[in-house]
Amino acid sequence: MVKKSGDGFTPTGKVYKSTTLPKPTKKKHTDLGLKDDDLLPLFHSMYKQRRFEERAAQMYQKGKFGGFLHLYIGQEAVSSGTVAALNDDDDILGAYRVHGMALARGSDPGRCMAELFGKKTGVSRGKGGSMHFFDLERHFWGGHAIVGAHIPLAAGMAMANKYNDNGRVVICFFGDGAVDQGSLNETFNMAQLWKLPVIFVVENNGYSMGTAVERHSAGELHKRADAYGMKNAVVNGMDVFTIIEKVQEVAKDVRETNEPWFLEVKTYRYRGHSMSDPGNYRTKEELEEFRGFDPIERLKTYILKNKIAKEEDLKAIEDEIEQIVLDAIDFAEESDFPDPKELYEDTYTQDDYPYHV
Amino acid sequence: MVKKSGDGFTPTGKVYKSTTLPKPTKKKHTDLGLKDDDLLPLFHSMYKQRRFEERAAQMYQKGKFGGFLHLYIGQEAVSSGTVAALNDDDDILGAYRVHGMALARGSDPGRCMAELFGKKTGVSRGKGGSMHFFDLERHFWGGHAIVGAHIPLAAGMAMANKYNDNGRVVICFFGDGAVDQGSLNETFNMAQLWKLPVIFVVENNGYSMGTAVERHSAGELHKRADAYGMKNAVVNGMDVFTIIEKVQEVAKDVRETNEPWFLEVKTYRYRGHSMSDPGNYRTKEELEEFRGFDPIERLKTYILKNKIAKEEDLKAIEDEIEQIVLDAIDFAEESDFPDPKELYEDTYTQDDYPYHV
Amino acid sequence: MAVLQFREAIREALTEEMQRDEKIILMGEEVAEYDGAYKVTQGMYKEFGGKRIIDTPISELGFAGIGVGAAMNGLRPIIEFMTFNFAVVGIDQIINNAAKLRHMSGGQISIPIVFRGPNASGGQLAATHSVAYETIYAHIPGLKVMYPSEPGDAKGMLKTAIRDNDPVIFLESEQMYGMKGEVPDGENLIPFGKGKIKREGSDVTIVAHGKMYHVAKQAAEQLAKDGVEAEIIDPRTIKPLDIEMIVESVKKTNRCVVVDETHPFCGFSAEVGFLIQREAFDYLDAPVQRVTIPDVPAPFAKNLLELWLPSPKQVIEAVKTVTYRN
Amino acid sequence: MAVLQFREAIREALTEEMQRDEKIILMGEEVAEYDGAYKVTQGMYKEFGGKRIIDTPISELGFAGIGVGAAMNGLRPIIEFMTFNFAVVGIDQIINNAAKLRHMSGGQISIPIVFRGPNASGGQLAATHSVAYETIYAHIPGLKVMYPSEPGDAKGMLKTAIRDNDPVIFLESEQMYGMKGEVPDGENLIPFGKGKIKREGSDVTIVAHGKMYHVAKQAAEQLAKDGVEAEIIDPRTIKPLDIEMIVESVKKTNRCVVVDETHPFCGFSAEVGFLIQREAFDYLDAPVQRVTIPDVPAPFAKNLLELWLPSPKQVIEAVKTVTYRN
Ligand SMILES: Cc1ncc(C[n+]2csc(CCOP(=O)(O)OP(=O)(O)O)c2C)c(N)n1
Ligand SMILES: Cc1ncc(C[n+]2csc(CCOP(=O)(O)OP(=O)(O)O)c2C)c(N)n1
Ligand SMILES: [Mg+2]
Ligand SMILES: [Mg+2]
Repeated sequence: MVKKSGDGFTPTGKVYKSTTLPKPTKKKHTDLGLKDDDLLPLFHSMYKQRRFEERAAQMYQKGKFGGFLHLYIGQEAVSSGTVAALNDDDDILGAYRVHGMALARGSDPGRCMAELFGKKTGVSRGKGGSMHFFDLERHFWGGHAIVGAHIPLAAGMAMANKYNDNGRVVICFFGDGAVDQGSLNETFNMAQLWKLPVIFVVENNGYSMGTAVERHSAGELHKRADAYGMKNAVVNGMDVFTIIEKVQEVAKDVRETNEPWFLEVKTYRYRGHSMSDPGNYRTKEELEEFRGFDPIERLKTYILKNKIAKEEDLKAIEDEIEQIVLDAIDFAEESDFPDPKELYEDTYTQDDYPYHV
Repeated sequence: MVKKSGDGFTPTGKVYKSTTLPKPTKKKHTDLGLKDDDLLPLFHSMYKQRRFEERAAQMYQKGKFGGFLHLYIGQEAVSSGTVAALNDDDDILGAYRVHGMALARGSDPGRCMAELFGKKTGVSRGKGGSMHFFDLERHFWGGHAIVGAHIPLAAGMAMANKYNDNGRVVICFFGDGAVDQGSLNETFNMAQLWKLPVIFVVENNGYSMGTAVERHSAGELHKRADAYGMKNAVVNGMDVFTIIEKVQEVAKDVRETNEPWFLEVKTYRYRGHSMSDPGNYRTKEELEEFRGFDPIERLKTYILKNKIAKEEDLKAIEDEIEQIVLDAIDFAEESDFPDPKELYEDTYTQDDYPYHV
Repeated sequence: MAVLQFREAIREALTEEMQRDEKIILMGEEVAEYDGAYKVTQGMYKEFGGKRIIDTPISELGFAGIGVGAAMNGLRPIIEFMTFNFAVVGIDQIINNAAKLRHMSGGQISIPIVFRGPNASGGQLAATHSVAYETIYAHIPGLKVMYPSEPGDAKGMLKTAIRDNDPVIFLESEQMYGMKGEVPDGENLIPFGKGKIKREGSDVTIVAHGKMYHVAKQAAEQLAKDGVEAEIIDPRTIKPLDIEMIVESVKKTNRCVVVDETHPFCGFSAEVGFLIQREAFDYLDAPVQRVTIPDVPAPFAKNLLELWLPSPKQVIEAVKTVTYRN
Repeated sequence: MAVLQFREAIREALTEEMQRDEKIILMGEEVAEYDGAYKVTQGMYKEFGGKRIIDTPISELGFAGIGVGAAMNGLRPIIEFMTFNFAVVGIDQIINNAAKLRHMSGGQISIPIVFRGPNASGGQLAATHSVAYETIYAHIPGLKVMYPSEPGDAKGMLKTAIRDNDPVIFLESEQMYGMKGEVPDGENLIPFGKGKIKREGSDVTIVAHGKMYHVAKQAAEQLAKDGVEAEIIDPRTIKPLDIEMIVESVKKTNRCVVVDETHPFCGFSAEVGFLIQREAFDYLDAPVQRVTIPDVPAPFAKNLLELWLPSPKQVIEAVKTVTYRN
């Protein structure tokens, strides 16, 4: 727990167990409207994210691409559960740790890997890189790396959905670090006042870079919504069923009432903040404890225990994914870099914009 | 009350009684540690603000000076009560409706009027005008006209006070409109996390320019502090004893614990937002109702009822103030405009800064 | 040709465009029920209702970003800043989101949004309320920047801005809102990047936009009495800039003065001067001179503010310098 | 003379100044317990403790403003932005408060604060994370802006910045942090507004600061092989700018190229070019040319980013242009 220092300002001291998990749902998959056949795709979705990122990390270490690389490993229940719970045309926005979310939404692994490599076949044509995946066809709206700056965008998108009365819901993910940006509060106020159909989700993984959540945010995160009378809840983010249950419930309410929600999802990232982070701010024990809650292992166990599939079925999926990821790497490797002239594309919609020199 | 419109975004409809006053304190002045002799100075302080501004408005209408002029009339209990409750070296910051606060803190009326006139004898040497009174000798730190932008400054000043362990408390005033700026939330979080000795006060006068508080802020304003676990309260701002009681109590707590507070003071401005505002967004009835709670009249009645002074004593003060204000106008009129060379003063501390052309 | 106030011309552009395209919404502080802090949007709430004319809280970062999000998702928002001085708290949404999202998404996103409102000094409002921001916005790729000087231009330029699919910064002037001018009847779209020669002359080129055009005009009238004929170019669009028109003129006059209400250092005046020396070096008979506000914040005091603002007198001095009449 | 990494030189300046004056505090994201995102502040939390080295939440507007408030009230804060790209959300506190409060209070307030951190491109980080902000800060009166190119300068300049009683923007480069250079022993305060001739030459003047100095240097070495001797001036302080030194050099070389990592339009390069044409018109044998990043946001792709960044090749081209060797 956090020690408060007498003479310093920020609370200090090593933090053990930065985040405590609320209880997962007790419901069975069938209680959530999921059929047996839905579970292997869920496993597929989560495992794909995991292997994609493990391989991406290898490629990064091999020097295949540069920039930052923020891995989502450990948090896959959130992305897969969300996608399972929402309609395909609901709009998703994320921060800069979004490979998992894009893959869960169905973005092509090859195009995702190509984006990491900065190739023209990438999901953002090589203009965005790891932090800026966009796949508008799949209603995946990025990939935002100024912490907190996409929160108003989400509300604006919801405004347009409400204006057009198209029944789409916007869901916006950000980290616990983003909760301290004023953009969140300004947006919460307007979303509540204007009744915007948007779900804000903080993926509280216990740390903002090296700073434990108790060291950067006063009070419990979900309470930031109380100030505006906004509905909110705290959810276990290591269990995919819990995410599905809650997002289904919340999305239904949002669609019916046009009123926003704030969810605090407690989760954990196994890797460092980025590739250069040794993670000295947390204990090995904490990391081990959370690895014990691994969402993929958890679903695997559930599937086997409930005899929905056999070991070898899961193994077959793992092998399939292994190949998908290897193919993705090949695709990325073999793709071309953007043409030099593309430097001057994609800034304005106007084709003949007269750039200055 | 506010009607919510079905298809629009911002709640709409004429607002009646934008703000409801909490009950004033039942305490007598002696219960607050005030002696009989303290009451006439309190009356003096409030009445001085009132007459100063009434005359300033006349001068403005006569074209004696330009810029904006935001009158504080109706809110004088807040300034006078605050100053009475605090130590002289506690630090006060306000927004752009601060003539009253400066006068209550003891700034010279002549120098205040001269500032309005843009004269070199003004409290800010004619550089700031109505919105930017500064009087550091009296620990009055402005005068800030970017809405919400002085809230972090207050926390920073409190940080310095805590660092130097000098026992000074910072108090920071802003309007209900400022509560929607993210600067407030970022600051609240750090003030609470870092335990900064600062009192934040929203003078909720029911309107941000022409927008009723229910139309611009979701939820009750004081609850914005709850999100951070920050102590807070709602207070009647039309009764000077109530302000004194609460600010005394809060300042004591802040000094003892180094923990911040958020006070929501419900008050009312009789005049338009600025001189050009006809005030069509509120009803005559509402304005009349609040005039019925006039803080100056209220204190007057108390003084007379409790036989602390006689009508003619109060009249004498009024006459004295009338003269003070007329002298202030003369002083302002007779003062010189700044020398042309002063344009290049006061930007840098460095005397020989080589300005560019 | 109707004669309209500046604010009326802007209102006509807004209204006609909103009538034409129902994806257009307008948001800002006091734009709806209050009818606009400076009455630009007067009557529009009544005409279009609360779904399209939207009062916002004082949350510039929030509502600028909400506007960008709405634009990404199919609406065409017009964001009114009560003044551009207040946009500074929301500038991240303009600089990092509006200007860059299309690029970062590899062209998937388009952001048809107009940020508009009064810019620069509005009289004695002191340092934080008097800054001309065109220099800063024009520096950032991904934005287009316009600043009309007359009602007729204002209407035609604003319509172009609203119809454009890229983010546009549209600057107005509180002090010009009451100014009257002829506004062509019917549709008159003024394209981006097209300046206008507002006065012909052969002795010197004066480049001046927005409020400064009127300062230049006064100076030119005075100069004419002394036999100096100034050509005044109002670039109208700050970015992309009609440098061709300016260079063309300088090739004729061989001299140039830039009048600009932004600060000098790295200001718009510097860019114009730089480009001229680069593009018309051999034609210049004198260095390009500039008249700008000085390198200090705006003072409140009336006399200091007058000193601070560019004046026709300073323009005349600068013209004398470039024509070697000093 | 010790040979230090850039980050070590900065750390020495910070540490020595904090030892000297206990009113100095240092705040920012990850500066304390994490030892700095880029390890600039490594070990300082251990030495100075949590009262002076303070981890902040990701609230740039808030902590920039808290810094200004602390500076108003007697402390001397150093605010580290993880990078200056993130300062944009807090820029109102710099532009409207730090830069203007002294002025608006008629000189009553002083604000001894340093805002520092990495500026400009840090590699493949895409559009929002790659902007060089010196142009924007230098445009705003009330600030001083420094951007060292070598460890020795960095230490001496930062010490000056910290001791100054005005707000200073002190720009560093993530990509230079590991670069080594000689750092004079003992106290070596480098004053504001004093550039340095880092290479003497008589054929052309190259003005280049920060990371661009190294680009210019490479170009100059290459040019020397072709018999062109470039004089490189590193202004070090962006504002106030040592324009005298530049003009002096141009009067000798009669030609100038400005290399600048900010965008061209209204960029620092424009200001330098404008000033030279104004102050050394009769000495110029060719128009001033500039080499800058282009007028588009930073792309992620490696090959595009390389195109985007100014290169020695471009500098050589520009020199050829001004020396009419094309
Ligand atoms: C405005 C801004 N400030 C700082 C940063 C640098 N930064 C990038 S990620 C990060 C930590 C964010 O942590 P959190 O929001 O908890 O997300 P997580 O990394 O845990 O997914 C920081 C400080 C930034 N990108 N933007
Ligand atoms: C950031 C910013 N946005 C907008 C404005 C314009 N403005 C000045 S005062 C004001 C209303 C503020 O109302 P409130 O905070 O309730 O204070 P009151 O006028 O009631 O004292 C507005 C919108 C501003 N000065 N700063
Ligand atoms: Mg986190
Ligand atoms: Mg109010």
